[in-house]
Amino acid sequence: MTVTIKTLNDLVRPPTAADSPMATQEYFVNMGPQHPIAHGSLRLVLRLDGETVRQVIPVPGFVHRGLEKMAEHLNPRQIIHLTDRMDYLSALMNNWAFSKTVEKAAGIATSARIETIRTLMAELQRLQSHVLWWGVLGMDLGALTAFLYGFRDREIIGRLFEETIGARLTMNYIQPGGVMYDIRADFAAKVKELIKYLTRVIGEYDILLSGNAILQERLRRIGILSAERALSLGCTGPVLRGSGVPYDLRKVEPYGVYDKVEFDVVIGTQGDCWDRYCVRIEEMRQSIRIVEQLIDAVPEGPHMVMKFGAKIKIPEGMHYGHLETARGVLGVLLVSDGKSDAPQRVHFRSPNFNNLWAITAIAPGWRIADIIAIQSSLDLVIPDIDR
Amino acid sequence: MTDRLPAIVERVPGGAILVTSLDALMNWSRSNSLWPLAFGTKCCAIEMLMATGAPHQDMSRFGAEVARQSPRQADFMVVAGAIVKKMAPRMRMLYEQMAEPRYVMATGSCAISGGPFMYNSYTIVRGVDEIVPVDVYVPGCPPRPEAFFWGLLALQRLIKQGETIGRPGIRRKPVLAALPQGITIEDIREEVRRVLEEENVVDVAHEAHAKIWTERVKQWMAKHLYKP
Amino acid sequence: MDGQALVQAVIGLGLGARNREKVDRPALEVSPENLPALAKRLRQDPALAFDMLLDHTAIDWLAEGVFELVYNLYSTVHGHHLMVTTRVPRGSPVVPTVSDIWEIAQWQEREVFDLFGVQYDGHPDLRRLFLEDDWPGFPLRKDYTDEDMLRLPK
Amino acid sequence: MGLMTILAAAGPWPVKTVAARAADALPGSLWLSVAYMAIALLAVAGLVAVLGMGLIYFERKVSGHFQCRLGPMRVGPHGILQTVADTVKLLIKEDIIPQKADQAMHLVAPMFSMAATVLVLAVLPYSPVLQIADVNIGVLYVTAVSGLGVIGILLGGWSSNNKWSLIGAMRAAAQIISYEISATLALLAVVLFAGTLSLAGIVQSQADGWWIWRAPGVGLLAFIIYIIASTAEINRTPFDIPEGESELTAGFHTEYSGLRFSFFFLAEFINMFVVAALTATLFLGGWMPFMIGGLETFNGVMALVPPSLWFLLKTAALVFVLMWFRWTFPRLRVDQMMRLEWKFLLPIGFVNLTAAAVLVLFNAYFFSGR
Repeated sequence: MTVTIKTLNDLVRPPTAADSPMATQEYFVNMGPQHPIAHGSLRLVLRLDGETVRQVIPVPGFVHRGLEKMAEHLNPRQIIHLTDRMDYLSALMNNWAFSKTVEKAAGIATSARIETIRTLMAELQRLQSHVLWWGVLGMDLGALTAFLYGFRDREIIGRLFEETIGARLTMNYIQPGGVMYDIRADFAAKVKELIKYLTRVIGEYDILLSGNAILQERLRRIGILSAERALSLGCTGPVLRGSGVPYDLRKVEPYGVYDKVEFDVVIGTQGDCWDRYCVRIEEMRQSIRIVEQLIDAVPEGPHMVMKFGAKIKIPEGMHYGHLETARGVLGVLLVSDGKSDAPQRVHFRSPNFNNLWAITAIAPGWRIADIIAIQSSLDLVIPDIDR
Repeated sequence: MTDRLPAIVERVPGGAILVTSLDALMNWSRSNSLWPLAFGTKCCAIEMLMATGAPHQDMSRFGAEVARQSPRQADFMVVAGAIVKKMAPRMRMLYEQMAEPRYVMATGSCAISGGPFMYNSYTIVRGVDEIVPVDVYVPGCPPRPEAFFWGLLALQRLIKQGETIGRPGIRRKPVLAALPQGITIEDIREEVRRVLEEENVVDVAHEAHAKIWTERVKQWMAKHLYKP
Repeated sequence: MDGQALVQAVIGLGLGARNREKVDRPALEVSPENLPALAKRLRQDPALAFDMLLDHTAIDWLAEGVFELVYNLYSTVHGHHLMVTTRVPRGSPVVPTVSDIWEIAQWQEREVFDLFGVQYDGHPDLRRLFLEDDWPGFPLRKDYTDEDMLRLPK
Repeated sequence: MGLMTILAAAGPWPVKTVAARAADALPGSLWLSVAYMAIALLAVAGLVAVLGMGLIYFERKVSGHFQCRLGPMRVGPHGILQTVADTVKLLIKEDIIPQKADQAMHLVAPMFSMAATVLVLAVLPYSPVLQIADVNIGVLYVTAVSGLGVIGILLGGWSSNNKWSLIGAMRAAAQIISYEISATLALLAVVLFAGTLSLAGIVQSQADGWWIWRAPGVGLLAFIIYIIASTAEINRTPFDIPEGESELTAGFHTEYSGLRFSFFFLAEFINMFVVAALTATLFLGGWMPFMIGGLETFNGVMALVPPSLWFLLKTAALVFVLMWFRWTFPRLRVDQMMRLEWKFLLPIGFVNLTAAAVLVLFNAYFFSGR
């Protein structure tokens, strides 16, 4: 068996001088790592024929910090803060995914109140993340006003987090055995106010962007990802649902209190950018629905079943847990030898990692400008890819 | 010749006044027109570059909303987020592509020191000051948008007192944003000024060539970039 | 199909699969030689229909001198999970690729190659993923040393 | 009943452009002629500076308020000195010429861009007495000169030796040249109505009613086509494809810094003014006041407002509309933009021109009392 190991340079050869000086040549262009579309730092090497994209070679790793190596030296409580810094736009859900795995492994049972608070917060965060995505999509497609509207509303949701949690972005809130702080007395009233506001502004979003002929022209029938291809590429979240596969862990394997609330799994029909756009817009409405059902139904009880700082003993073996973040399935593989505090191996199956590669399947044949639309519709968070 | 002109003018009777007032105009304009280069790699990019431009914070009040994507047109680089070894030469390249006068603001603990990834991470660069000279540090993980404005105002103050056309290419070194608790920059102003004037003045032109990273970038470019 | 039945069904295929203990979900162990055949079967058998490779990674068992490769499968048709593991010696870690069965494996395998140095036979594009092409060593191995890496003081 | 009647009643106006004065003076005194030209030059230079800074400030404020922000606030009261600071900074910023760039071309490209814009300012009729030169082929001159701007963009993109710049420049060339056809067709409709190519003549032909509504339907359609085509010609959203920040980093001026970048930047904003001013001149009656036939008191009040203020108001309103476009619409894709031009605007433009010719033939305007 011989295995050939390549380098990027093997792929990215400059085109050789053609026989005729007038012949057209394919050429390579680097999109990123410092590029507005990089959303962080992703490098897309584009093989172009004029404006048409022939091939996309994503080169991740510009924020690869080695979280998995770091996690091998930390105890489960300390690893929580690393999960914040993967997909920072769904930090709470990342916390939850890890806590869920640890709880399942160590056999920690939580109370109904804790699960309700977690679900509530996760849905608010999903709203925040989608609102931000909507703004960024607007910016990428040239509608800067959408960007600022999106951030205005993100800020309004963020204030609620700040009041409860004390952090704006990297929350470190959901811990094994509970949540860090209890919700405040006026939380319910504020959330209701927020929901009223958000219902109104999502309508505004439709007026400003969704109903715009130019936006629809930019998204409809662009970047079609078939369901088979999406599954084979391991895409999850709105990307997979946009292709018409109703795979949502909140429904398929309910966690938290998702089995007690009513909501619909939103799916698209064609798998184009417009479907992915609509899925996210509709998911915002579904999140509002979930929050509406839960906000008055938070049971009484403690917000933490474990003593804070108590050691967590993870039994020997492999433990796997996953849940649905705003971008797809975040899986946590936790391997412990049963002796040391620190796990033997922690692996995060990040949704963006798999979603990123969809771009290699979608992009060929479209224009440079469509790459922007496609990448925006995939809603990638680069540090989550790189970890 | 143009470099020496201000020094010559200064010796002419009345020339010093001219140079000083030109200095004032220059520093006023530079400090009030800071266009950021959006160099966000991680979480801080959301807070430092996007949320600061958003309606609730609004960095356009300071005239800093003209975020340029091309380093040629930017005035200061906001390093928002962790820099890893793969990114480091690219970042240095971006810095060298910026036109003088250029400033660097390191925001967030990752950019300042490696922050939460300081230990056991095999790729992190512990502080961007290893790569580029940093003017202002804004601590936090991530810092609040208000902290960004603190940094922006600190940078403005630095520019206002720091530069003179009498010595082009020379500019003062960092003001530290993270002072011990209870001490403001006003308290140690004299001290800072003395230190800055005596020892900590950097020759930008010299520094750009002496920096170890310039060499590294050259090597890196030779290895990774094609010569047509 | 519930977990145990699924495991028994796959073992019954006669591809050298055996139960993998100490995993909190249905899990199998298979030898590297049998991996492609089993993977193909898992993907194509309509009763199994594992159409999604959710996750693929490796675990470095330094004491035993092996890398354990983990394939986490899911079927959207039947809604069941299966974890398939295989062990390769640390000295010459070469396994056949499954990237022709699940497209995403191509990049997941590249990640494992990048961080563990496991080589995939038949992989169309085996390159470093996160690190530069000339990075020395494979950082997620337990015996990886890097003079630039700070150890957390006790 | 129009302004010209009022003007005629008030006696002969000294309608004489600077160029005409210079030409008159030339046989007798060369120096007087040169002095006139110098005055014109200074006036244009001043106009460029004031317009550039004013429009950038206006744009930033408008965009701010569109986006629930405030816009510049800190430099001077309400940030009015913000663009002054920006300008001074750009003037003294390092001017980088990339090593592998085509250096000479890199140097001249922004000047081309700027010059093309500034030249148009010379023929605009700001008021009956304020016009530097009334060229008798004014419309032709404007289309010809503003077409030069694309050379600057093309040169800049080409000489930068940067792929993004080149893509941007190529897009710009395709876009500007395509949309120029539609813009010119829309202008031709007005030329047909007015029967003259001189801009001052076109303004005077609207004394009885502005062309936008005086020619039923045709004027309005020509106006809409011209607004769309000229938005594309000056590379503003939704047609900012050559710059396309999120696609091409900064498009054709990616490699430009300092003063030379500010030339491109300034040219873009002055272009906006030029387009708005031309639209106002051709379709909205230029410096003519707004009057309604029969309402003598109302018309009297309107006539009190100085013509140059009328011109400025109309232009400002159109500039605001252009900004409104920019801060509302997403960006088109390059092929969609070309489709819009060649498949929609151009055929409609041709039909519209034909319709205009028919109208002129049968003299079927509104308010065609004279």
